[in-house]
Amino acid sequence: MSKLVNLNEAIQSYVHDGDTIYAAGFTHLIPFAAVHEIIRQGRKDLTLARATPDLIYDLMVAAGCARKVIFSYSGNPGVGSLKWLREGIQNGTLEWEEYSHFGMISRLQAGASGLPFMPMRQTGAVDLERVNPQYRRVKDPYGGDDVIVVPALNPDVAIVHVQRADSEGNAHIWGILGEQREAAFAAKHVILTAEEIVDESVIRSDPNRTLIPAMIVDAVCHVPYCAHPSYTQGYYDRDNEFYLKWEEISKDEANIKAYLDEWVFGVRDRAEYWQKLGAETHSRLHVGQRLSAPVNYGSFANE
Amino acid sequence: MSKLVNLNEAIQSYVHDGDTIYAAGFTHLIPFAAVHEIIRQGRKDLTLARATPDLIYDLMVAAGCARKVIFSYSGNPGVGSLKWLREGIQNGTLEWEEYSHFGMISRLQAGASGLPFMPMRQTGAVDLERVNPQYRRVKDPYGGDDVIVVPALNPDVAIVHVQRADSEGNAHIWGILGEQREAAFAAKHVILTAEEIVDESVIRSDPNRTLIPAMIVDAVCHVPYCAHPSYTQGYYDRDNEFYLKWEEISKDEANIKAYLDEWVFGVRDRAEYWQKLGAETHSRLHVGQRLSAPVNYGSFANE
Amino acid sequence: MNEAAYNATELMIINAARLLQDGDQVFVGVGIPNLACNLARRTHAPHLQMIYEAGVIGAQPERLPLSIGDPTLVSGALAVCSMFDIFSFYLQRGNIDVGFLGGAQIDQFGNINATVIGDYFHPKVRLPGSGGSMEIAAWANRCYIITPHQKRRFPARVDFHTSIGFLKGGDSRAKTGVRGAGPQAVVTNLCILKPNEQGELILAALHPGCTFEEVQANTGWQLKQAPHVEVTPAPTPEELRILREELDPQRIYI
Amino acid sequence: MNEAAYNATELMIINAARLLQDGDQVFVGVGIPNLACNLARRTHAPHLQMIYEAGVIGAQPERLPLSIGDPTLVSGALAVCSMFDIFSFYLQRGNIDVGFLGGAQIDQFGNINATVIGDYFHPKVRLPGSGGSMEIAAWANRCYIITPHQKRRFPARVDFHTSIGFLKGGDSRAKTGVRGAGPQAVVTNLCILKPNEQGELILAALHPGCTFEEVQANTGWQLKQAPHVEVTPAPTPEELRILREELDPQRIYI
Repeated sequence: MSKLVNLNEAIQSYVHDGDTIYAAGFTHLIPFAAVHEIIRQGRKDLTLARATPDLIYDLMVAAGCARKVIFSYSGNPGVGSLKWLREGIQNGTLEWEEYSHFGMISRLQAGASGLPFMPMRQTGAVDLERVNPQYRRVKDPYGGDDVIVVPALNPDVAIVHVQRADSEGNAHIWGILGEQREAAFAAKHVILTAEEIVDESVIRSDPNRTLIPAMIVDAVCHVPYCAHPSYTQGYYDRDNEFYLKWEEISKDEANIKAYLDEWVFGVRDRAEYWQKLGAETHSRLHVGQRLSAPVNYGSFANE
Repeated sequence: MSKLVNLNEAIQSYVHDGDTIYAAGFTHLIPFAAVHEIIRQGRKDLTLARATPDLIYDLMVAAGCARKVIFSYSGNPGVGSLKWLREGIQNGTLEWEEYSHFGMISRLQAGASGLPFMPMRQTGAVDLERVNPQYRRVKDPYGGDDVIVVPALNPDVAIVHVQRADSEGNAHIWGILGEQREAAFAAKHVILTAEEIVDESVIRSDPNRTLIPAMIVDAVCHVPYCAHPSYTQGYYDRDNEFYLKWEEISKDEANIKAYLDEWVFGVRDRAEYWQKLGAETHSRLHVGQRLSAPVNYGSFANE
Repeated sequence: MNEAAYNATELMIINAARLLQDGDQVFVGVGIPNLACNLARRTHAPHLQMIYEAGVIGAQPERLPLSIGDPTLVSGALAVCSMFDIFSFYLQRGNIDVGFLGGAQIDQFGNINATVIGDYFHPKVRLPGSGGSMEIAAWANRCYIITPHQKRRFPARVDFHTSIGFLKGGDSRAKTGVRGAGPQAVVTNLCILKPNEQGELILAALHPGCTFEEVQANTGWQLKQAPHVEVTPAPTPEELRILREELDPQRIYI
Repeated sequence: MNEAAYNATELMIINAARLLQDGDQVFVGVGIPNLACNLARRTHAPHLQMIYEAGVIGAQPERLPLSIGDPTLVSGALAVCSMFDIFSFYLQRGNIDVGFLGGAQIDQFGNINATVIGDYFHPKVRLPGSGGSMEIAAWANRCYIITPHQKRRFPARVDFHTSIGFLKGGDSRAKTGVRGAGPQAVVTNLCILKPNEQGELILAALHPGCTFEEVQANTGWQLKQAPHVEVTPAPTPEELRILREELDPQRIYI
C-alpha cells in the first residue's frame, strides 16, 4: 500500500509541538527540506536530537522551534561553530543534553533494538558522566571493569532521507550511512524522503542494499534535492560554499531573518527552492557517474 | 600486500589443536572445504562454535576433531537431526555449551565490539539460564527489568567464505549475511576463502558492499565451490539432495568412514572434490543470472 | 476427518492460514508455516509479509525452499540483513506480529520443549534446541503452534522450557515482562486449542468429524472446553487447489 | 623558523607525517591530519590506511575534502559502514592504530578540553564538544595532537576532560582500564612534546630555529626537557613539493 504523501502533509501528520525529532544523516543525506517545512509550519518546543546538530538545527534554533538539543558535536564541521546553538547554551535559553558520538549512536542503537540501554567500555573521561546523569555504570558480571551505559533514545519522529525508495518505503541507501538506520528503527514514526521513487523491482534487485524496510515507515515523500546544502551520494555534491557562508548568514538576527524570509518562508517547497538556487549552483553541485559493479543474486525459476 | 595462500597453508598456520574455531555462515557460505582440510590435517581437541552446527560440525565430530561444541540449534535444518553431535551429547563424550540463536550471535556481537558482554531482554524461558551459567543478569540502572547478558565470544580463528575479495582480504558479501561479519571481527585470526579473487577496483566500485576489511584478515584463499553442499548466492545452489542424504551418510561408523575416505581423505583439495562431484551435480547446482541494479557513487574528479 | 478429501497436513496448514491477518509481519520457518503464509497471501491476506530468522524480509521465492536459509528466499526479497539485526531491530524491537513455534512437547500452558527429553545433563533424547524460538515466543506479538496431536507431544508439563507460553498460568507470563501476547492458538490435525483467561490451553474448535474424546485421548492433561466449541469449516476446494497446485505441486510437505 | 622556506602549518603537517608508520590504520579528521596522512602515504608509509569516523575505510579522495563526511571520501573507498559499526567494530575492538586529536586546551598530562571554557553549566565559551574524541583518545593504540603553540592552549590543567591523555600522570591512565597507549606526541609550530614515564608532556624536540625559552613562554606549566632535546630535520623540498603541488594546490589549509 503506497504511503506517498506531500512533505507538508507528512510534517503536519507526524511532527507535533513538543516532540523529540531526529533528522538523521551524518554530513550526508541531511533532510534540510523537511526542516524548512517544519519551520514554515511553525512548530514549537521541539527537542532536537542529532549527533551533529549541523546547520540544520542551528537554523531551527534561530527560527524558534527548539526547546532543547541533544547532541555530541555542535560545530559546523570543518568550518567553525554554530552560533545560535552556542549562544542558546551560553545564555541558558536552550536546554541541552550532551554525549560523545559513540554515546549518542549507542542511545539510538539501544532504541532501535528494543533495549533499555547499551554498554560501552570506559574512556577515563568522566567529566561528561559527571554533568550528564544519563550516563550510568553497570558492573560486568564476568568480573571485568565496569561498563558505561547510556539509555535508549526513541524519538517521536525520525526523518530519514534516502537515494531511492519504493512507494511503500523500502529504501536503498549507499554512501555514508551515519545513524540513518538506527534512527529509523528507534523512532516511533518515520518520515522517509527520497530522491527517487522507484518500482519495487529495483529494490528487490538488490535486497542487501535495503537498509530501511517499509514496515517501520509512516510516510514516503518524493523530495528531489531534499538534502541541499548537505548532499546525496551519486545525486548532487555537498555545497561546501554554503557551509563556509553559514558564519555570515547566521551571524545576527537580521541576517538569519533575511535568510529565513528568502529561502524558507519565501518558497513554497523544495522544487521552488532548488529552482531559485539557479543554474550556476546546479552545475557546481553536479556529480559525474561512477557506477557500482553489479552482483548476481541468481535466478531459481523452475527450469 | 597480498595475503593469498593455499587453503592448506592457511589451516596449517592458523588452526591449532585445542583452538576455538568459528566456521561462519547461516545456511549460506558455510566453508566446507576449509573444514575438510582441517580434518585432513588431523586437528584435535577443537572447540567448535556455530549457531547451527549443521553437517559441517557433525562431520568434524564424527572425524574426531572436536572436544566441545558451542551452539544454538543442532538440527539438520529442514531435514532432521545431527547424529554424531546428538550422540556425543547423549553419551557424554562431547562437551557442549548452549544458547539461543540471539544469545549466540550476541556473544559474537560483544566479541566483535570489544565489549565484555551484550544485553538482551528477558524471555521468561529460564531453563537455559539455569543450565548454562554463562547466562547472567544485569540490573537496568534506569529502573526497568533486569536484562540477560551473555559474555563475548572471541574465537581463535574464524573461517569466513565470501563471494569476492581482493588479494588483501577486502570482501564483498551478499545474500544471507548470518553472523559472517561479527565472527570475523570477534576472532583473533581470520581465514577468508573466496569464490573469486578480484581486482581492488571491483571492491572500490561498491564500498558499502565490503563487509569484511583487509585489516582483520590474516589469510586469503581462492577456493571456488568452497561452500558445497552449502551454497554461494549467485554462484551455485544449495545441494538440498546432499542435506537430505546426510541421514544415511552419517548413520553409522562404517558409512561416515566411507564418506570421509572418499570425499575428504580421497581428494587433495576442493578442485578435485568439485571435479569428482561430476557434471550432473554441477548442472543441478547451476544458478541463472539475476543482477542487482547498479548505483551511482558519483565521480568527483577535477573538472 | 474426511481422509479422501484432504489429509492431516493440509488441514493444519489451511487452519493456520486462516488465523493470519492481512498486513501481518510473520516470522516464519520452512515447511508448514511457510505454506500457511503463502496460502494466506493468496487468499485473504495479500499484504502479509514473511520474515525469516536468517535475515530475509519480504521473500518471493521462485520455488519451495527446503531450509530457512535457501537462496531462493533471497533473490527478489525486499531486504536482507544480518541475524543480529533481525533479532535486534525486528524481533526484540517489537516489529514482528506473528511467530510460528513447534517442538517435541507442548504443555497445558503453551510452554514448549525443543531441547531435551529427560535430564538436561544426562539426556534421554537430545533435541536440536532453541534456535530462534526462545525469543520468538517471548517477543512476537502473537504466536501460533502447529503440531500433530499425539499424547507424547502434549504432556501436562514440559521437561524443559525452551520457550514460554503462559508459564504456570495466571499472570506468571506477564510478570516476566516479556512483550508479546504469547501463543494464541495451537493448530493440530484434530482441533484448535486456545488459551483461556488463565493461559491454560482449552479446546476452542474441532475439525470436521473430530470429537472431544479423540482430542482428550491424545492430550496429557484434563482438557477443558470453551463454552461454545466451534467446528472449523472444512478446507475449501479453492484452498486445497492453491495448496496442491500452486504451493507444493511436488508434494514435498503435504 | 625560516618563514621564507615554509610556514607553521606546513611544518606541523610534515612533522606529524613523519610520526606515522607504514601500515598504520589511522582514524583521521579533515584538514591537517588528512594532509599529514596523505603526505606519509606518498613518502615513507604507502600502506597507511585512513579511516573516517563517518564510517569510511581506505578512502582515495579525488579532491581535498572539506568535511569528514565529504562524498569524495566515499567514491572509491575500500569500505563504508555505519557509525555504530566504526566505533564498535573498529575503534572499541582495538583495530585502530592511530588517532588524531585536537582541542582548545591541552594540559601538562595530555588531557584535552574541547567542550567548554569556564563552568560547564554556565559556560564562558561553549565549544563543540567531544564528537569522536572521547573514545579515540582512550581506545586508539597511539594518539597524536597537532596544534599551534599558544599559552592559552597549554594550561597546566584543562577546564574539562573531553578526552584523556595521562589524567594526573603516573598510573592514573592505566588504572582506568582504557586500552590505548595515550598521546605519544604533541606537534606544534615550535616543537614536539612527548610524555615522559610519568605521562607528563616534556620537550622532546625543537623545530629548526626555535628555542626552549620560546616554547616555555607559550606553555602554561614549568616545562621539563628530555635528556637530549633533538632538533627536527627541516622540511625537505620533496615534502614541501608534495604538500603544495599535489595535496593542497589551492592552499586551503596550508
